[in-house]
Amino acid sequence: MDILYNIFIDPFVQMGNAPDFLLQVLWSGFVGGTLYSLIALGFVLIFKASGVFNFAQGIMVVFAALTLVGLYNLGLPAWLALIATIGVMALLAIGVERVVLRKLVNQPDIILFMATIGLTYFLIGLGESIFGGEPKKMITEELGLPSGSTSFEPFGGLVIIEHLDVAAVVMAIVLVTGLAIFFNKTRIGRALRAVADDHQAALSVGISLNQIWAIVWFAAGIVALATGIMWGAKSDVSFALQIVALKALPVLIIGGFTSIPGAIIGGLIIGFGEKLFEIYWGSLLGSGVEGWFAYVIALIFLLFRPQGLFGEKIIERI
Amino acid sequence: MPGGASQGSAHDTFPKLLLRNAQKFAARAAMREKDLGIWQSWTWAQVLDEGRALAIGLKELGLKRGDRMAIVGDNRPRLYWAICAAQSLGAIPVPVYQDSVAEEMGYVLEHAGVKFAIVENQEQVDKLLEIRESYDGIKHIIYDDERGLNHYSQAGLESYASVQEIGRKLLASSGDAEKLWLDEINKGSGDDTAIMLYTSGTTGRPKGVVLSQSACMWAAETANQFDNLTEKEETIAYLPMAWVGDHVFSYAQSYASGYCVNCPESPETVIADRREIGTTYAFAPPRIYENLITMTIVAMEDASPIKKKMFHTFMNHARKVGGDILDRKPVGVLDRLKYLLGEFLVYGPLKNRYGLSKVRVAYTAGEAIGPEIFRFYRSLGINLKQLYGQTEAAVYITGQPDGEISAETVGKPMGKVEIKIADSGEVMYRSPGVFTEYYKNPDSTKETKTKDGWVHSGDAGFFDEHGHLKIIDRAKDVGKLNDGTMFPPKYIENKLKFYPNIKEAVAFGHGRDFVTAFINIDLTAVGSWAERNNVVYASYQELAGHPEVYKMIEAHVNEVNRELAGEERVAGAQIARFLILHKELDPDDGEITRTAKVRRSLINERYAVLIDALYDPSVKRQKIKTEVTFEDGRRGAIEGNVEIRDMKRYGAGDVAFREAAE
Amino acid sequence: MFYREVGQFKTSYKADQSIFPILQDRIGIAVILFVAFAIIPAFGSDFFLSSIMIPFLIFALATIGLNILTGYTGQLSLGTGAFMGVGAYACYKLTTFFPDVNIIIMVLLSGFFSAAVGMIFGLPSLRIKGFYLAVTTLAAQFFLEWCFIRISWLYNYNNSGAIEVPRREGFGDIVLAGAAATPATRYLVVLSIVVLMTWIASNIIRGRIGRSWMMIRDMDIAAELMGVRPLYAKLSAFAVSSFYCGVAGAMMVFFWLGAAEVESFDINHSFLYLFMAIIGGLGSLVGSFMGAAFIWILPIIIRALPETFGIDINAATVEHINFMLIGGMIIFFLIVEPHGLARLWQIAKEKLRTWPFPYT
Amino acid sequence: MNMAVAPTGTAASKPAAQEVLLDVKNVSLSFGGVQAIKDVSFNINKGEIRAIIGPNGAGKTSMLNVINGFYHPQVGEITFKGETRSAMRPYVAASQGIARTFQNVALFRGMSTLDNIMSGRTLKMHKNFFWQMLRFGPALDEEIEHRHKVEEIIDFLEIQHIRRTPVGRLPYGLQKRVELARALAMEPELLLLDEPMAGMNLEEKEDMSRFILDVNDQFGTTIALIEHDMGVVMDLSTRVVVLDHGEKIADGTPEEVSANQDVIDAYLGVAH
Repeated sequence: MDILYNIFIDPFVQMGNAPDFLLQVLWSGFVGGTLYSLIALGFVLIFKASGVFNFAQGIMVVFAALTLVGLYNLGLPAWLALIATIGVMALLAIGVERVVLRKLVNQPDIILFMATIGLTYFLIGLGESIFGGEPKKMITEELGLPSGSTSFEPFGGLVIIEHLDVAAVVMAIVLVTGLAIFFNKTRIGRALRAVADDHQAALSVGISLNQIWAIVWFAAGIVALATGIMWGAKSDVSFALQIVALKALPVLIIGGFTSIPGAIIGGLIIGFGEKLFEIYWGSLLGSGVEGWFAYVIALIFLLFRPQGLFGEKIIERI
Repeated sequence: MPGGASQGSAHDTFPKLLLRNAQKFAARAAMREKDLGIWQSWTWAQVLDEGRALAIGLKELGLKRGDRMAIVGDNRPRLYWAICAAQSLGAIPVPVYQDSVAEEMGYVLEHAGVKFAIVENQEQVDKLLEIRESYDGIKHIIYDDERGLNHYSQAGLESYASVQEIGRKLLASSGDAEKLWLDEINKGSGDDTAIMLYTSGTTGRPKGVVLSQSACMWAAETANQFDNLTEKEETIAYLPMAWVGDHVFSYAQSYASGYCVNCPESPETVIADRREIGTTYAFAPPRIYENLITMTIVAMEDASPIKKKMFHTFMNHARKVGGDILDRKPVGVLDRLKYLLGEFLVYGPLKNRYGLSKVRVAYTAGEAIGPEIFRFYRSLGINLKQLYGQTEAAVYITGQPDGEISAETVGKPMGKVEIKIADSGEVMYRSPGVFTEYYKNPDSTKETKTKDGWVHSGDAGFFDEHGHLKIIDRAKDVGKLNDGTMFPPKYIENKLKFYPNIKEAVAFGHGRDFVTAFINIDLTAVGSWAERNNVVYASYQELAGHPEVYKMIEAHVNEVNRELAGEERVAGAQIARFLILHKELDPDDGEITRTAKVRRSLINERYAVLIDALYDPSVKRQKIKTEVTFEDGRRGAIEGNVEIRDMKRYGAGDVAFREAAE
Repeated sequence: MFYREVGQFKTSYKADQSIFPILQDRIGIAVILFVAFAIIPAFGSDFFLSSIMIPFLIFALATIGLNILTGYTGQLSLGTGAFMGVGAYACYKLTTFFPDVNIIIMVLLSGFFSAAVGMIFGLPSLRIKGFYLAVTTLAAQFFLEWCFIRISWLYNYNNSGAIEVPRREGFGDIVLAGAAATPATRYLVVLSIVVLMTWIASNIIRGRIGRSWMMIRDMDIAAELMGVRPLYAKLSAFAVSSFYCGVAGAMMVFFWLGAAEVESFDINHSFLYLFMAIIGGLGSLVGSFMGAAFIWILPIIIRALPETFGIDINAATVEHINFMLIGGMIIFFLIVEPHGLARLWQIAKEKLRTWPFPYT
Repeated sequence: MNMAVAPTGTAASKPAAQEVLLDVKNVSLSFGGVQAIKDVSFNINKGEIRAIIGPNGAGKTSMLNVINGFYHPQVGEITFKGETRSAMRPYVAASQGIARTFQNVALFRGMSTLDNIMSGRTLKMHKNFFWQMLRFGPALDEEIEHRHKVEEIIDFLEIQHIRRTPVGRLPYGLQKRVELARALAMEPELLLLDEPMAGMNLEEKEDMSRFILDVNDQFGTTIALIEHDMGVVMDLSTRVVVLDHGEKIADGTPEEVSANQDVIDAYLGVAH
């Protein structure tokens, strides 16, 4: 009976007893979810346009952040380092398109997927060779990101909101809005959507598939940079981030692989869910459940709704 | 009486040999067949069991001594057993070419008076049923492969298995079925007819060559002794069963020595099947050896440069010393080492691909083989030999003993064969293997076989200084020059055609003072030569008339003349003048047949201008206009101005000098 | 060049379907086995045995396990490391409970535990495929990693959080596991198990079950219409695959590392096995060995090369270069030869068989 | 050759009283609002060759998919060998004796011809995992026994020369033949052929027609085929059912059907 109590009753009692703490937990879940959403967004961009499931999105986040810090440490001013990093991400996108994607066109999805795992390893090796393996500090102040915090005292308790977190959320909103405009209002954006729908059709309206791939990888690179900055600001910039970034996979399973709103909502679900679960249920299992919570949720989704919340049902034909 | 060889022997017929083998080699494989993906095998004991069941079944169906039984199909073990089953009852098997059309086959079956037919499959059954509409002598048609035949309800149609079933039931039920069968076998003797083989003569209807048990037995024993063949040999049966060679190689010799005969899965898979089996005793007409070489050359063209270089280096080395090594002649140590390396890198793998790695003796016969081709195989270490044979002789007339190999001759008389050359130049032979008669054709028999047993071979030939027979032409084609010198056109033409650059040649000389020739270049060979040597040409005609080409062909003709000079009987038939035709002899124009045989009369008429020019020593060039049919059927004319070359003729001394110099 | 196939004919389906139908291959495999069982243990240095051969063999077995699932059944798995961990921890617990039972038996038994875990995580494969499935295996990876850390019962409440291999004897008093076991002994044990299990794998693959896996891989709809029950085929693949991984994991700890914590089974290792399978060749047992050798021995060579030329490069740099090389090789192989080294070997063999011709 | 594969004895003698092997009753099928099949009923007699024809999009392939359990109709029922069902898994259909080939060859591309055909024997093989693992004793005997059957089919369809070739390397016509071989290896009672001659040249079509007739004749296999080539349909089939826009518009002998005005209209594209 104790177990049932601990699982079904006690956590909610705790929430009720300390609503301020619950709010704090929810906020941190929200911020975490935002970051998951951002990484997932990078995946979705590439998946939508090229059908490639880009396993390397995580390492791109790390790589972008490291490049930024590395360039700054070389003596470049922060703004110049930022622009240069964007340039590096563009080069990376072009490189990937030339060296990998173009050669693997028409291969089964799973082959492309494995190629991105290879790319991940390559970028890890490259990144470590250039920047070294040790964690680095993100140049938060130099980029003009806010620091400090604001406290509230609801329900007679204390909730602290870091300004940086607020900035992260704002940046995420800006990025998503920007991308939405890009996809819906610009010529290239519409072309990208055409590609996602039908490669042949896209070719027939005169869009080069190669260009489009380079562009989406570049866009994903920028999203990666943004994510890297925010995440790097919250913790250090290290290769461990790459593993955390894999959580975008369950996010996508929940949200659907082709849906931008799905990526955002999926990210938030995971963000909220894993924080709440860690805080209120984790102790039952010995804590550290954050590591797998997202995946198990995804597993459950896969069993009951494989297409995700927003994905389309696939009808198999023979 | 022919067949004294095995008289008095307990094993004077093949069914008796089967009984012997079933004891002596009981557990040894007698036959294999690639079927359903693997080599299904039968030991001699099993062959006896199968053959006995079939024979007793056939007997029950009414097959009697002296009856003729047709055998129609690809090389299949069951069809070979049928031969023995028929022989065991004293009936006469008549194998028929399986690809002949119903009408041709009908003639043979009716002529032979066939009562039973054992056939391979539905295709042959259909043919036999069609034949039966006009010839109702066929009482029973027995088929091996039952596929597609379950709805056939015609009278006398039985499956092979069901006939065997009848036999097996009798064997099981009545105690004396087997004894009765053995009695039948014992009644047989060497004088019995073993088989009737229909030869497709060049003219007229096929003739049925009757061979006795003793003739076949003699042939089998002679050949087995000649090459020391034992029960350990493996051969592959892929040539038509109606051909005397297959009957002797795949049946008679196998029964006599106990060796294993393997049937390929299908005609298309012979090479692969031969490779799997690893035949030790092989036979093939020259065409097959030629095809293997062509395949090799074509394949090596696509090889990497290093491999190509390696291949050519070692092939050149093999040409130099390979033949000598095979003939156990002295060869330097370094050359031997290089040959060993070549064996590992090239010769061994090549033989492996050909499926000839294990061959002890391989034969070619039937037609002249190009000396280059012949030497190619010998230089690889394959003991390829030539023999000369005929259906009327139960194959063997002459063969090359080990160590006495030559590309030009067909060897020495085998065993008890006697040979004499008639005044006309025709080869005549006498042996225990000669045929009894042409079935129901006493006139032809009398024409071919003299009272004292000599057989007219129909081939012209002579013995060289080593006592080896050399066949030069069909006797009736051999002509005479005005001075009485023998003129064998085909012999000369073949010598020319062995050069890859020469596609076709026509020699003239009968009733003339000297020999002349038309030559057709081979566009593929000469074309690629031209490409390599930067010779530019716009048309066949231009290439044919090119001075460089003339020079090259002249060298070939010169070489042929030298060879001819070395051969006493034909030395006078050297080519005095030749020309290269401005157009290809073309079946569309009727100049050659579809099977590439020259139509002499038509050529004599069409190219009379050129022939006259050849025999007018003052003419060095001659204009000619010929009608041609283009590929699309339109007709037109080609004009040419053809150059005529005079050739040097050699005396016997020149040749001796040359040989000494080499 | 070496192949002389003349005279090698089959008179039965049994001979036709044997593992090595060609005589020269049988000779080749006999030579390899002789070298592996006699020459290497007799002449190999301790370093060579412990640091090259033993891990190579264990990785090869793990790769075979992954290949059964990914190469033969077409179900991508990113959780190989974790399934190996299950085997390792299971073996540790088993030998703790039954210290007197021969450790080799325990190693093999531990495979059943990983097989059971594998089947549970394989259940979603009935509804999903491709990288969707990859995500569920990732779930297994992270969940199991967490278990290895949090469930201290698994490592006997050791303070270090690691398992340490106790001394185990067998076959009389030969020390098989623990610090006192000689490299040669451990090598021979590993080799025997790997050879046996490779043989079994080849048997399964060539039989009905292996075919049903490949049917699912090549065209699952057609497979089902031919009477293959996807449930059985996929779950059996997960079970067998995980069994192999489990045994490999147990061997890794007991015959190679001597002690292990969760890092030995983390996701990076899972990737490594996937790379071995890809570079070696998906759907090939020979390839599993080639891939394992390639990925394991390449870094050793990279480390050794600068030394032999007297260049001083620090270990970290070597590690980074190694990462780049492996990543690059993966992409290279996927582009140039998606069937990996095994296909290259197959092509070479075909060339040797048709030698001197460039083709048949 | 003894064809031991024949599942139903002497099929050749056509039974006097027609025995219905498969009965399709009032079947309707739709996908998300799109009606693929509308209230179609027809039957297939034992031992006959039944053609299903119709213009593109008429629902022919969907019909086959319903018969072998890949699609589950919303309405209607199917009786096979006297057993009625409306929904079942495809492997159950396979185990009841329904085999099929596909419009776009669905071979197992990673396997050789031999293995592809062996895969058709899956349902007939029962030796357990333990024996499979050792490939020894019973498992080996079983494997060899089935290899023998498969070889007979290889022989029957004359594909000996491609036995060891990976199917991916085969030309299209041969792939179709291997697919037929694979279906035959199941020793089906009902064989569904989805456009067996699509994309073939004349000679290949003739070969395939001969094989289909031989299969029907030799093994007594009941065959339902979809085919566009009307000449082939007329030559091969006993009865023809015509579908158009998911509805049955005619059913009868080839002669009856080809004289039917609705059929002519459907093929000429007259709007109804």
